[in-house]
Amino acid sequence: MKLIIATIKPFKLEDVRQALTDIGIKGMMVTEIKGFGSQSGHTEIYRGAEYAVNFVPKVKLELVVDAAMAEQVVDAITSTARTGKIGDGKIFVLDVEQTIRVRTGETGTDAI
Amino acid sequence: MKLIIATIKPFKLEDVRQALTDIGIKGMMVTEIKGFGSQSGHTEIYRGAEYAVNFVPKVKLELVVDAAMAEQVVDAITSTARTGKIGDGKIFVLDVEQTIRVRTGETGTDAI
Amino acid sequence: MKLIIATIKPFKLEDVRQALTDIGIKGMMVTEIKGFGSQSGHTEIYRGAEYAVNFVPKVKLELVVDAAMAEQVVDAITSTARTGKIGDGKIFVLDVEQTIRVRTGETGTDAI
Amino acid sequence: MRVSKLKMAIIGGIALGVPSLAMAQDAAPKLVATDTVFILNSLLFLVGGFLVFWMAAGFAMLEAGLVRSKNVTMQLTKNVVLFSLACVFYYLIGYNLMYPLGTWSVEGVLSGVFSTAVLEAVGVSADAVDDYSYAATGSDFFFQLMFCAATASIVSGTLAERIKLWPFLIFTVILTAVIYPIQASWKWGGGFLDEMGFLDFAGSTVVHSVGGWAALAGALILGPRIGKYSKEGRVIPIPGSNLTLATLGTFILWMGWFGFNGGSQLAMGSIGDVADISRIFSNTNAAAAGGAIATLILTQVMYKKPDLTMILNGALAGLVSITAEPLTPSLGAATLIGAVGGVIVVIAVPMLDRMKIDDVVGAIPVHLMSGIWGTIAVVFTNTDASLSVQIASILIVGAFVVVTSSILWFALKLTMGIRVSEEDEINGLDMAELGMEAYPEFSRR
Amino acid sequence: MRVSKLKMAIIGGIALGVPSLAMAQDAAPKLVATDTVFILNSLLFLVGGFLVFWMAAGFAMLEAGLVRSKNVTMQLTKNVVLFSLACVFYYLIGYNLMYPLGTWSVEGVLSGVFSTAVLEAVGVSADAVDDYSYAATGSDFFFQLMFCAATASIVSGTLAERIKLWPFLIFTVILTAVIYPIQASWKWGGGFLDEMGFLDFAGSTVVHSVGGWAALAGALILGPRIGKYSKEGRVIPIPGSNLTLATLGTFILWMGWFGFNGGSQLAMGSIGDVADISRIFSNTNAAAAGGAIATLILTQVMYKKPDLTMILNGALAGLVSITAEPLTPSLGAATLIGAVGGVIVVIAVPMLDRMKIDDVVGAIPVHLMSGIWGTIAVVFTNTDASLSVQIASILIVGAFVVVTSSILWFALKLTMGIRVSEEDEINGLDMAELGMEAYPEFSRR
Amino acid sequence: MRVSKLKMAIIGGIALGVPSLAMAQDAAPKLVATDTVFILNSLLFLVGGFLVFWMAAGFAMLEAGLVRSKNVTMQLTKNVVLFSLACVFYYLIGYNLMYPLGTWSVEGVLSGVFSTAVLEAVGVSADAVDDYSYAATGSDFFFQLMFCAATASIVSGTLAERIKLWPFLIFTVILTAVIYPIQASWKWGGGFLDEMGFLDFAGSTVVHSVGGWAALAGALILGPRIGKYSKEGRVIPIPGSNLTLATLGTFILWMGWFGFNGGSQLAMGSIGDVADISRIFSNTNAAAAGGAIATLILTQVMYKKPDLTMILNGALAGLVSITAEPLTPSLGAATLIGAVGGVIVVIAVPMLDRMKIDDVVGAIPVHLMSGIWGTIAVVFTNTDASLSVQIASILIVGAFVVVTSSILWFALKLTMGIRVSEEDEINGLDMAELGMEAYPEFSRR
Ligand SMILES: Nc1ncnc2c1ncn2[C@@H]1O[C@H](COP(=O)(O)OP(=O)(O)O)[C@@H](O)[C@H]1O
Ligand SMILES: Nc1ncnc2c1ncn2[C@@H]1O[C@H](COP(=O)(O)OP(=O)(O)O)[C@@H](O)[C@H]1O
Ligand SMILES: Nc1ncnc2c1ncn2[C@@H]1O[C@H](COP(=O)(O)OP(=O)(O)O)[C@@H](O)[C@H]1O
Repeated sequence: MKLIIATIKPFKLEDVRQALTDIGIKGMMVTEIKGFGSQSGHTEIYRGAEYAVNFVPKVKLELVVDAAMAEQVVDAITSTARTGKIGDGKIFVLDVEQTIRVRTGETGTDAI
Repeated sequence: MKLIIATIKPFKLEDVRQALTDIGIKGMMVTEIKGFGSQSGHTEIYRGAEYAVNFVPKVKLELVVDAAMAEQVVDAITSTARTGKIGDGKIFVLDVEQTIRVRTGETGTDAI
Repeated sequence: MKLIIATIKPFKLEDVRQALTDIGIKGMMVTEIKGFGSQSGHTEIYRGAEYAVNFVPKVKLELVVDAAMAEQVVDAITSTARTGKIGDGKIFVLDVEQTIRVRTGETGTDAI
Repeated sequence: MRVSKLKMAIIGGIALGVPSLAMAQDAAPKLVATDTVFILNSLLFLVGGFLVFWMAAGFAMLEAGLVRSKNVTMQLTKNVVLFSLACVFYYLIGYNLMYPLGTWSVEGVLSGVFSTAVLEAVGVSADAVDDYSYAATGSDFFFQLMFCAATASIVSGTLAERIKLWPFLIFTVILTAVIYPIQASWKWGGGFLDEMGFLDFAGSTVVHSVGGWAALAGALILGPRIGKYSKEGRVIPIPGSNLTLATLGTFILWMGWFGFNGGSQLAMGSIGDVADISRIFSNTNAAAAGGAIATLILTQVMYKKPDLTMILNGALAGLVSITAEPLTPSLGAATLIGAVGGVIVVIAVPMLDRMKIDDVVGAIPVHLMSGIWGTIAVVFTNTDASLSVQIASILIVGAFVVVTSSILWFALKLTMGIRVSEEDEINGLDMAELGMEAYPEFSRR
Repeated sequence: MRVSKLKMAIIGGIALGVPSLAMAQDAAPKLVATDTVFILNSLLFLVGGFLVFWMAAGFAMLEAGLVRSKNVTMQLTKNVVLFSLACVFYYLIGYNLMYPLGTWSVEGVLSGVFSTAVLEAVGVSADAVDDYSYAATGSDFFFQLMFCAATASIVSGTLAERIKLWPFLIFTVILTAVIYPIQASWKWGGGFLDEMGFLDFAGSTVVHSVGGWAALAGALILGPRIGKYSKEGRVIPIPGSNLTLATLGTFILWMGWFGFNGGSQLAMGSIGDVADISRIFSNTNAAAAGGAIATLILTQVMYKKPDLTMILNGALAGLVSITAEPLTPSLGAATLIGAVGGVIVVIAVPMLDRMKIDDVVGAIPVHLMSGIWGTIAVVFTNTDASLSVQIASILIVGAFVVVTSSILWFALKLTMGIRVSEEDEINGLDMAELGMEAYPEFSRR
Repeated sequence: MRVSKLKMAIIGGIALGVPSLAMAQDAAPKLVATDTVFILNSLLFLVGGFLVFWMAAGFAMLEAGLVRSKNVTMQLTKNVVLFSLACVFYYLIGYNLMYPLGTWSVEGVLSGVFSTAVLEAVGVSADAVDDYSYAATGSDFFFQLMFCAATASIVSGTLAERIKLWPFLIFTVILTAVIYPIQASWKWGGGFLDEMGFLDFAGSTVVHSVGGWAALAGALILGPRIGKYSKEGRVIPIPGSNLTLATLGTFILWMGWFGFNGGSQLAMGSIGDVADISRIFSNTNAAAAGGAIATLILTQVMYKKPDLTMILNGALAGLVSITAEPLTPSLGAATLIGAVGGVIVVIAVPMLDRMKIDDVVGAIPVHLMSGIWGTIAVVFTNTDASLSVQIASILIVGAFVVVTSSILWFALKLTMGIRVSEEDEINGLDMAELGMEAYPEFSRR
């Protein structure tokens, strides 16, 4: 199984969720984060003092999927989250050793 | 060492923390997240318009433990977080290559 | 590539970000979390009732870097985040299989 | 202490030493001194005025609570600034446009007085006051100004989360300097609507529907917020960020309304006047309660769960409904008139959505539709009112405001543009237009 | 400008032209015209009334701030609706139940007037008013109504976070329509408590303890919130979600209290009355300050750290304590009477917890216990008061309210149930009962 | 209804039955009864007083909104407690220190009356009142007390987020018991500044600059917040946690200011006085609007984006600017005087930062600098004013307050220390000093 971590622009969350549901994804974890990247760094003024806005609001998705689906999930996210503008985000894929469903105790892919 | 990621129902946080402390866990990271899963999808009405509530509040625990303890930790979480009702959550186990304690620079299991 | 997860004291965020930028880090994900560790457990009183404060505000950094840089990143974080006082935080290193930049579809180290 | 008065006076119990009466008894004159009448009338305007001023804070909180947090700073900025602009332009032009005192450039239609407001001299004496039988000019100006500002506040809510700051402010200037005062002069300045016998005690039409019409015109020209209506035309709710603030705003408006309607009695120097003001306070309150309860019940029945945002709208709709005639109805009638306002909200909010008219805070059902209802409802309790005249007046005012504000909105759209870019709207007006978040520390969706 | 008056009047400095005096001198009559007395009395009720109205917003903010965010929408809904229901039912039944004006069905115990409130005619003349020596009926109704609503507001806080919406609303209806008015008639309606010589100026007992008793009965029957007391019986604090709102609510209540106590003088038409109202304003403020400071010091000493939530409760306890007699105490005495209220809070809050009585906002220490203290404290500064009568009255009112509301709570429990399901309580009443979050964008624990 | 009055009175239209006039006509006396004058004057203080009281809530909300959430509970605690302490100590010492009524221990400089405030007896009669030509002592005390408390509120904002609770409270005690009353006696107590002909209608200098000077002294001695200025001396903005609360606070202060300036007319018993109060209300409002608009335009021009926090400061600066003379300016002049206050804010805020004076909420530009400007501006509209006297008075008061409060601050620093530890400051005063978060559920940066 693979853990797919993706940061996207907040307003894309609903579209991405839809796209993932369409390809059969049943669950994920969503976190509000602050992103730092090439999009960062523009300056604003507060009470006359200039400062750099380094962190932009992003949404982080984490979902564990069967290794076989990883590819497809990455594509789904990439295609829906893409605006072509800088700041679209990143996707990371990690290996997962074990998964357990708390309610039933099921493990492995059945637990996803 | 293993990274154990667990999503649980928010009101179970204190019990789970207690259970983990009891088996000797010294630290963890807790994040408020929105969960998407089979529990999701019921509809509500706001100002006369119906909409689906896809995300439910969850709490995510992340803790790194000695490989030998992983099993025990998973059991502790499963048993305390379980309500038997859908939405109880998931546990994921990943492999961790290295751990460092910022304060001392210790590494490996000493740093946990 | 490696995923470096670090929890630090919130007020150190800016310094750490600076230090990482200095060594060429281009991006990261920042999350507000509650930390549980040896720093935890002091008691407070609310309306006459005592309770233990188990969770302290922390900031979690997640950044994916080229394996070759991992060492350097860990050092940069350790040296800037350290106050010597308990609660300075932890750093965890995990292996990352794949990285994709949503905007361009680039993969691997080019996507970092 | 409470009872003693009553008993002594009405069922003649033993007196418990009540100075006021004791003293009042021996040879005190009966009638109110004419100077005192002037003072009491002015006092009514001053107290009524600061209560209506308070409504500006109410609108600000209500709107800040009903927009998403990424647009809160902008909404607050608009509310503070629009009020300030109203103060300046009503002083520069509006006040005399609204009160020609008989000097018309077009009889009964357009004031002939184009000058700034001028108050009485410092320490003015009884024989030097502008109107000895009325009240201090400064108190009247202060009171009337607040009504003008309230009209502008109504507009900002409907157009929230997508309109640019400056075009909105320019619209506010014209609205408060020209549009509002001119139509207000038709009724309250003694113009042709007043001659026709139009009755609008505190402004269901003159104030609320005017704000509502301007907002409607703006909403149509501006279009809905991105993501409010899906391609398939489904309505996608956009929950407000803070219902506590919305509730606070509603309570503030409710409180301010006592000044809004009570002060519109325009006199407190006689027993009849103060008793009337007392009726007005009681009826105004009853109507708000009626509106809230009607909405509570309807949303429970229709949606199985009460909707707080609609209940708040319902209370306000009740207040708007009673504003055209808060004096003549009985407490029961007032409650019912307000309740109908609540019903209007529950029906109109989804209806507007079906028509794809995106009214962020529900100002159109509350101020426009309930304003129309309230103006018509006058005929049920006030025999001086004529249905035809009421309706005619509603239409005349509506036509005037829709036309003038539409022209203005279009002009602004063509010249400087009135809507922020799609990206700015998505990222929120706060960062895009102001570079400042209202809640910088709280994570946002 | 400030000084001139004083100097001229008292140490005879040079006059700096002060119209009022100048004019007042030459042949102005001395006594207040009787019509003016009527107007000023009515004005007192109108101003006092909108200040007490404002307390409804205070309760809403205080409670919204002290509950967890998952229950905020519900708390706001209850506060808006309970006020609205009070308005309607006090009008329908309560007002005349409370003021029989001598017409009793059971002498001194139960009013004989079962009808809705009726106000004076529009533009009523001096000889047609209900009570020429008192004030406009509409102003009295408006003022009294607010007291009835305040009583209901007290209950909602204690029972927060676990009671179902509808049973609570039904209780509110009975409380405001019947329970409150009947017991209030015993004192303020000229009933047997008043005959006995019971003294309760603005309602430490008649209003606050009544709300407190009803809340206590409810809390006992409803039981504590899940997780408030651990199996081992330890008290687990459940911090309020927003102390800024709680503080705002406290300031609002503090402000409203000037109308609550000041208006209860019931007359402003003489020098004696206005001077008394001035004493009342000053004493009311002093008592609140005393309560806050006492709590600050006690929590610092007992817990090493001041507790803001208790300081807020302390200020309110001070206000409740002075409410039974805000007129006769000196400023110093008022401060001390209020301070004792603060002490009561610090002692009673943990005490109730030990008794497993879960009072979410501290309404029982603030309104019930301090209300009792305040009623007793009357004897210290008012020689007309008798300790035995005060205590007897406290017990009589307490017994009546506890019995009637307990019956009502049980009836509701048996019929429709008063408590939400465990799951709903855990997930929060907002989503469960209303399907609407107060802060949808902010992540929650 | 509105028009009828005007028309009838001025262009003689048909009367629509207006009781007040009808009755007033037949043989009603003209002059206000002297008892009525006393009542109206007292009423002005009572209404003005509760409005100024309300400003305490305004300061609390403004400051809570402009500090980081980790320091909000502390800021709220300070605001509630400082107000309470002011109430007690102004009663114990301050009031008589401020109003010696001619009994000086040092002629014109130090009051000779060292005793607590004593109010008139209950139900006092006309011939027993302290000053028949003025108002009830209780109403005067209530009103004056609020000014003293406002002065203390000003200080808390500047020193936020780093000062310890107790030293701050001790400072508040001395400020409200001694420092404020003594210098206030120089002008309003009939002291030497008053004799010199110093004019300060409602306290641009006596209240606002005093709070500002004390805050400035404190800020210099306390030093800036950690992280406010980088080692390289760059200014690092520390955004406030909640701009909605800051805006609410500003609206509350704006509202309270009507009582602050209007009540300072000190008389409402004549046509001249009530007309003056009307001028004051209108001018006060105009100045606030002027300040807000000036700041809006300047921040747009200078920074390309309007800055809401500065606009809020600008409105307040406008209010402070007009406070020294809200009566004599025309509406236009008032607007301009206020606008200059707005300009001061935009210039002074960054200037103070360059000087590394860390003023968290902008109280120094708003209360001190605009207070000085307002005091000087008196000469432009009031011919009785002398520039030299105004400036001299500003300097005398400033010197006195800076010296006394600096000594006090240093004494506190040496004895108990005034600043929290670096760690506590970083973690936030709420957890460190109070162990209580204002928003425990919301995650924090
Ligand atoms: N190396 C990285 N590790 C973790 N997260 C990253 C990394 N680089 C970027 N991100 C995340 O991806 C987001 C978008 O990256 P950014 O560089 O701004 O845009 P783009 O990927 O289009 O160049 C950032 O805000 C950050 O949250
Ligand atoms: N594949 C997944 N990857 C990551 N998180 C998941 C996944 N599936 C479920 N979750 C998390 O677990 C929570 C509970 O899952 P859900 O399906 O609702 O209940 P259950 O596991 O009892 O069927 C979800 O809210 C989500 O946060
Ligand atoms: N085993 C662990 N797994 C995950 N996070 C941990 C673990 N131990 C500690 N942490 C995180 O590191 C933070 C600091 O750890 P703590 O034990 O308090 O200080 P120190 O590392 O200096 O002893 C904790 O608040 C928690 O967020």
